[in-house]
Amino acid sequence: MSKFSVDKMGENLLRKFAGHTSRRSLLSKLGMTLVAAPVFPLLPVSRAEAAKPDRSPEAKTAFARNAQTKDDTKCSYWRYCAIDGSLCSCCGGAVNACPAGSEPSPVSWVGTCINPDDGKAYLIAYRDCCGKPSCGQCGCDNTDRETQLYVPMQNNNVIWCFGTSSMEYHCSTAVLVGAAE
Amino acid sequence: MSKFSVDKMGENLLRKFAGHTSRRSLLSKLGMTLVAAPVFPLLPVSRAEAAKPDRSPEAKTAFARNAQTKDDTKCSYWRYCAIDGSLCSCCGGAVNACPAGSEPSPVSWVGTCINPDDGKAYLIAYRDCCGKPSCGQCGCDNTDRETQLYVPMQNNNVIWCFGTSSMEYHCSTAVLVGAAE
Amino acid sequence: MRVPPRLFSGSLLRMALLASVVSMAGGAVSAVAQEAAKVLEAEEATTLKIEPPQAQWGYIRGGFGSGGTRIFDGVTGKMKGLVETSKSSDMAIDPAGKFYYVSESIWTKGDRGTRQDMVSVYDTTDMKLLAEITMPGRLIIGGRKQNFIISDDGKTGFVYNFDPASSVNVIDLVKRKFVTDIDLPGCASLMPNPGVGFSALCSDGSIATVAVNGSKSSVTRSASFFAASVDPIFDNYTYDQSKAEAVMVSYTGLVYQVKVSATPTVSAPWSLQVAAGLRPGDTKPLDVNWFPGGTQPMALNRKTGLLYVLMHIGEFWSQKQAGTEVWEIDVAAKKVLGRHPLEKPAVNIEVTQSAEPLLFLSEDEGGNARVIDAKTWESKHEIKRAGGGIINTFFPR
Amino acid sequence: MRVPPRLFSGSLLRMALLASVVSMAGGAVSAVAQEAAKVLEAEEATTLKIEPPQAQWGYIRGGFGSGGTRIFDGVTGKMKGLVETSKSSDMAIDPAGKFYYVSESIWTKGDRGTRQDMVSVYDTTDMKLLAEITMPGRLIIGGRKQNFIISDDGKTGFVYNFDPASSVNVIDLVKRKFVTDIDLPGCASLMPNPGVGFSALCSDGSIATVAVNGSKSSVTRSASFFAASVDPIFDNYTYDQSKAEAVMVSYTGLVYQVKVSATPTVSAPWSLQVAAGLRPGDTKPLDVNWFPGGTQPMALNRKTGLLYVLMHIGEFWSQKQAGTEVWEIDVAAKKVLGRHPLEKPAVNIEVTQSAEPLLFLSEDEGGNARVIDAKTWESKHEIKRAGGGIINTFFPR
Repeated sequence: MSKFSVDKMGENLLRKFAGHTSRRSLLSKLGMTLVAAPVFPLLPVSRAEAAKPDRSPEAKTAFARNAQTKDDTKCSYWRYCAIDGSLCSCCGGAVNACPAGSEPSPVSWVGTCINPDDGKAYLIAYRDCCGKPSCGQCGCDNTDRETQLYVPMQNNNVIWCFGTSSMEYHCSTAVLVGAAE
Repeated sequence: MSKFSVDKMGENLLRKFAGHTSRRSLLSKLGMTLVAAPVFPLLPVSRAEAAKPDRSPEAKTAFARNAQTKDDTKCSYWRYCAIDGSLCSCCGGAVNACPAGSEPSPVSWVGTCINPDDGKAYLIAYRDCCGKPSCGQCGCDNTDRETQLYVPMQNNNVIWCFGTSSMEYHCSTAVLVGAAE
Repeated sequence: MRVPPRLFSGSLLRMALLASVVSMAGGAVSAVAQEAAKVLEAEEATTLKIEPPQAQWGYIRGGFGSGGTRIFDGVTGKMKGLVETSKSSDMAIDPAGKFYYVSESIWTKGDRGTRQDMVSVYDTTDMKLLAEITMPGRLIIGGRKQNFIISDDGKTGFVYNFDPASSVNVIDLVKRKFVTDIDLPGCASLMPNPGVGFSALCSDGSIATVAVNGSKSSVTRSASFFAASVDPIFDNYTYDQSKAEAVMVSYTGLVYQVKVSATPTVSAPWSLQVAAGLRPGDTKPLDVNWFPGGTQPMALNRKTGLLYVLMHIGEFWSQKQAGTEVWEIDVAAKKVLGRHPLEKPAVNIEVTQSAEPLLFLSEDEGGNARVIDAKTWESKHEIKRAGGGIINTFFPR
Repeated sequence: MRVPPRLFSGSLLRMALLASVVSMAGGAVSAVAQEAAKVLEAEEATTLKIEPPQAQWGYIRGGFGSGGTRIFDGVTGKMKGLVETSKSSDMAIDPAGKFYYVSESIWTKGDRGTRQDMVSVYDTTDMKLLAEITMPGRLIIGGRKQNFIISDDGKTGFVYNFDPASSVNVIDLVKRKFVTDIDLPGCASLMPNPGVGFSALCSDGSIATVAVNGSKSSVTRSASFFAASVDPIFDNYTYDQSKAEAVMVSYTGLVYQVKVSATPTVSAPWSLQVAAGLRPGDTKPLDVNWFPGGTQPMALNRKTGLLYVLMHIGEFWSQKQAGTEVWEIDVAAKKVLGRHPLEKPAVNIEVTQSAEPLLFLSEDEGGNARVIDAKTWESKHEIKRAGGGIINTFFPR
């Protein structure tokens, strides 16, 4: 069974970029892909052997123990386990849609969040909506498995507005990508 | 005896500008003067017959009754009777000096404030210091004899950064010009 | 999904998730996506559209030095979107509801570089930038409603400039180009003047009327009717497009009604305080009374003819003080119908022109907004961090 | 006058008041000025200078989205000036104290137009812009200390870029020009490496060391010594120029000391909590302990070797939570000397390198700062609206 492993994504990204890949050739590749495929996080994904993670309440973070699936305008909504910023669902957008006039970044940081309804873990892509002044509503800063800049795709402070017409931050969505290990 | 009359200044300004004066020729004149004489508010001043104003406490505004002459980092300092903004004296500047790196506007709005030590009224030029992000310290908004845009030199909301390299507002000084009627 | 699907854009972003996965990802993702489909459906990221301006919406500016005008639906209290108003810009809404116009000044390097003055044009449904109309300059102040006005037919914009001599830029909004600038010495605070051009308040207490004919113009002046430095009229007054009439309030609380035409006429002023059974406001020091105050101290409902004014107890020269009550005034009857205490003091007030009028208020602290039902006076919403600045509503015709 | 006259600039603004009055004013003004001289002296408006960087100063950034770095004197609590740091820029101080460097990204039309990346150079005494060094790009994030670093000799700047591939811009600060960009896949959080170039933390838990020689460079990597996604090291760590050593803290509270050289060495990590007589921090869910947290959770006094860490009670993955205590740690002895409760929780901490060390803290709410005497632990100043962002101090050598 193939599922997303965020750590493996990071490692693969690193390996791909390291040494033998010229940054410029990669960038031009990325640049082309940005135009052609603006929907998915531009990060390589690997198969990974599925372990059997423990999803019992005793294995959950404080966020996961209190997460809910009903109201996506609250910081406690399950997908927001690693979000930082204004919730687009409070800004005239939706949990997976940018407000009118803003532009979703083709790349994003990611989180692995547990859905309390089924106890399963899902990979969430936090796509920033860009090109407008900060929405300022419903500011959240959740930090489950959130790391530092040397693991950028798991850092929630970066302005993820690459490939958009401007890098001004407006709000953040939480797009469901798929099941995680 | 000749003293400043803010109302007369406004009227004269109006008359000078009205009808027979071309705005462009005036502007080019102003432009030259801005370079040559950046120290004084660029507004015509008239002689005015001195009335005998009543300076007794019973004739004073709430600001004037509580004004003090000791601490120019407080909103109650007597010169600040019509200031709006950050006090430059709290920003690394002084009551009459801009903080390093900011630029005093050659023109300003004005106020007529009573010095509680001698009971006399003085004309104060509120010179904005420009070209840096807002200082943000010691915000004051005093409104004695503060008017609206059609009397611009007595309005304290205008960003008075004309003739400076940028119009970003940093802080406001309160420069003593002279005795008022 | 909480937003109607019809609002989703039909852009390139609709591309299917699977097709768009980068080639580097190899074969893993299809399998994953199929797997994911069994549990929760994988999603794409899209951009929504928004309805054109609605009567029940309030447009709330950020405070001094901040950008962005947030749109809130007064009925639900929810944010609908944001108009990209840069710092100290002025926004105006196309009377036909098709465009948001932003009169703004931007330097090429933030607070340095080259100054660029323009009217930026945004589509009201996809909120995209359509055009930038360059112009010579404008007054940088923020918090004023009458510095950028649009003619009632929506064809012409007038932008107040002060540098530091007064003038007005005439903008052709149909051709999207700057037409001319008109000297306007000693005057400001513009109002449309249908079929003529525009009018303005002047420091000698008169109204200037500028007849605009293409790039030609001529200025006439009314007699002086108010004392501009003694008892100023708040320049955030209200212009009623349905009657071509401006309603204005002075610092002491005098109400002026200006019938706009080639030769505007001003009715005899009357006192808000007298209309409430109190003695009139006075400019004398020490005298304590109720006074109007704030940045945007008044709002007018065009249909009901009801005026709403933020009032506070104080002395004269307290014109920026936040209101602790809203006075509800029948303009035709010159009578205060009600005095409504506020939970928190407010500096700006506006009223929707919708069937069930709602009051929007910017509270004095925290940048919060409040929505009040103008019939029941019930507080409907308190909106945190709404912006704190001045408020616009849309008047559909 | 409260500011020493010697600080007044000798610019054109020194022109006498009377001579500068515009000609339109006619003869009235001389008379007035003579009159005024009898009562209070008429003044001119000037611009002050400021001292070069001082050891007792704290440089406090505005919060997210806001510009400006305010300089406060920790002894007096007074604001000294402001470095013009645009939104999400990074500031570094010339080790010789002559320049402030700002690494920034500005669009020509605010949030649209053409992107411009540059290192802007300011004189530290008149605060004037001296140069803009253009460069290819940089990461836009804000709140990070190690994204723009300067070599110990002050000659070279290194700017971290991520677009979204990692690289580093090398800037010649003497010639004021961009030299080259170096690929740095999977690494970030830069530290100077004297005589070599720079080093960085990597996602595989290693340190990358980049030897820079003009436009040429080579990268080597240490063995992996930390688990980058399991127990990350805060990238706002401290680099001690006096010892060419970096002191780092991880989410669980492990302290790493990195001796910087062509082949950096890392000492065995030790636990802050153990150093305080508690059990070590753990990554396990549910486990409650004291943890380090905030944006800038640690500060190091170079002379005393004392480390100050913001600590809070919580579970793991609470790494951004504000600290309620400052732990004072003797790094050499691996011992917590004191635990000092804060009046208000703080997210950023820095210490001055002055003879009498002072702690600067950015409190969690209101953008306020606090200054605490690091010897007596007395609160010296609470500074309102100081900015709320990260803090720099100057290390005179």
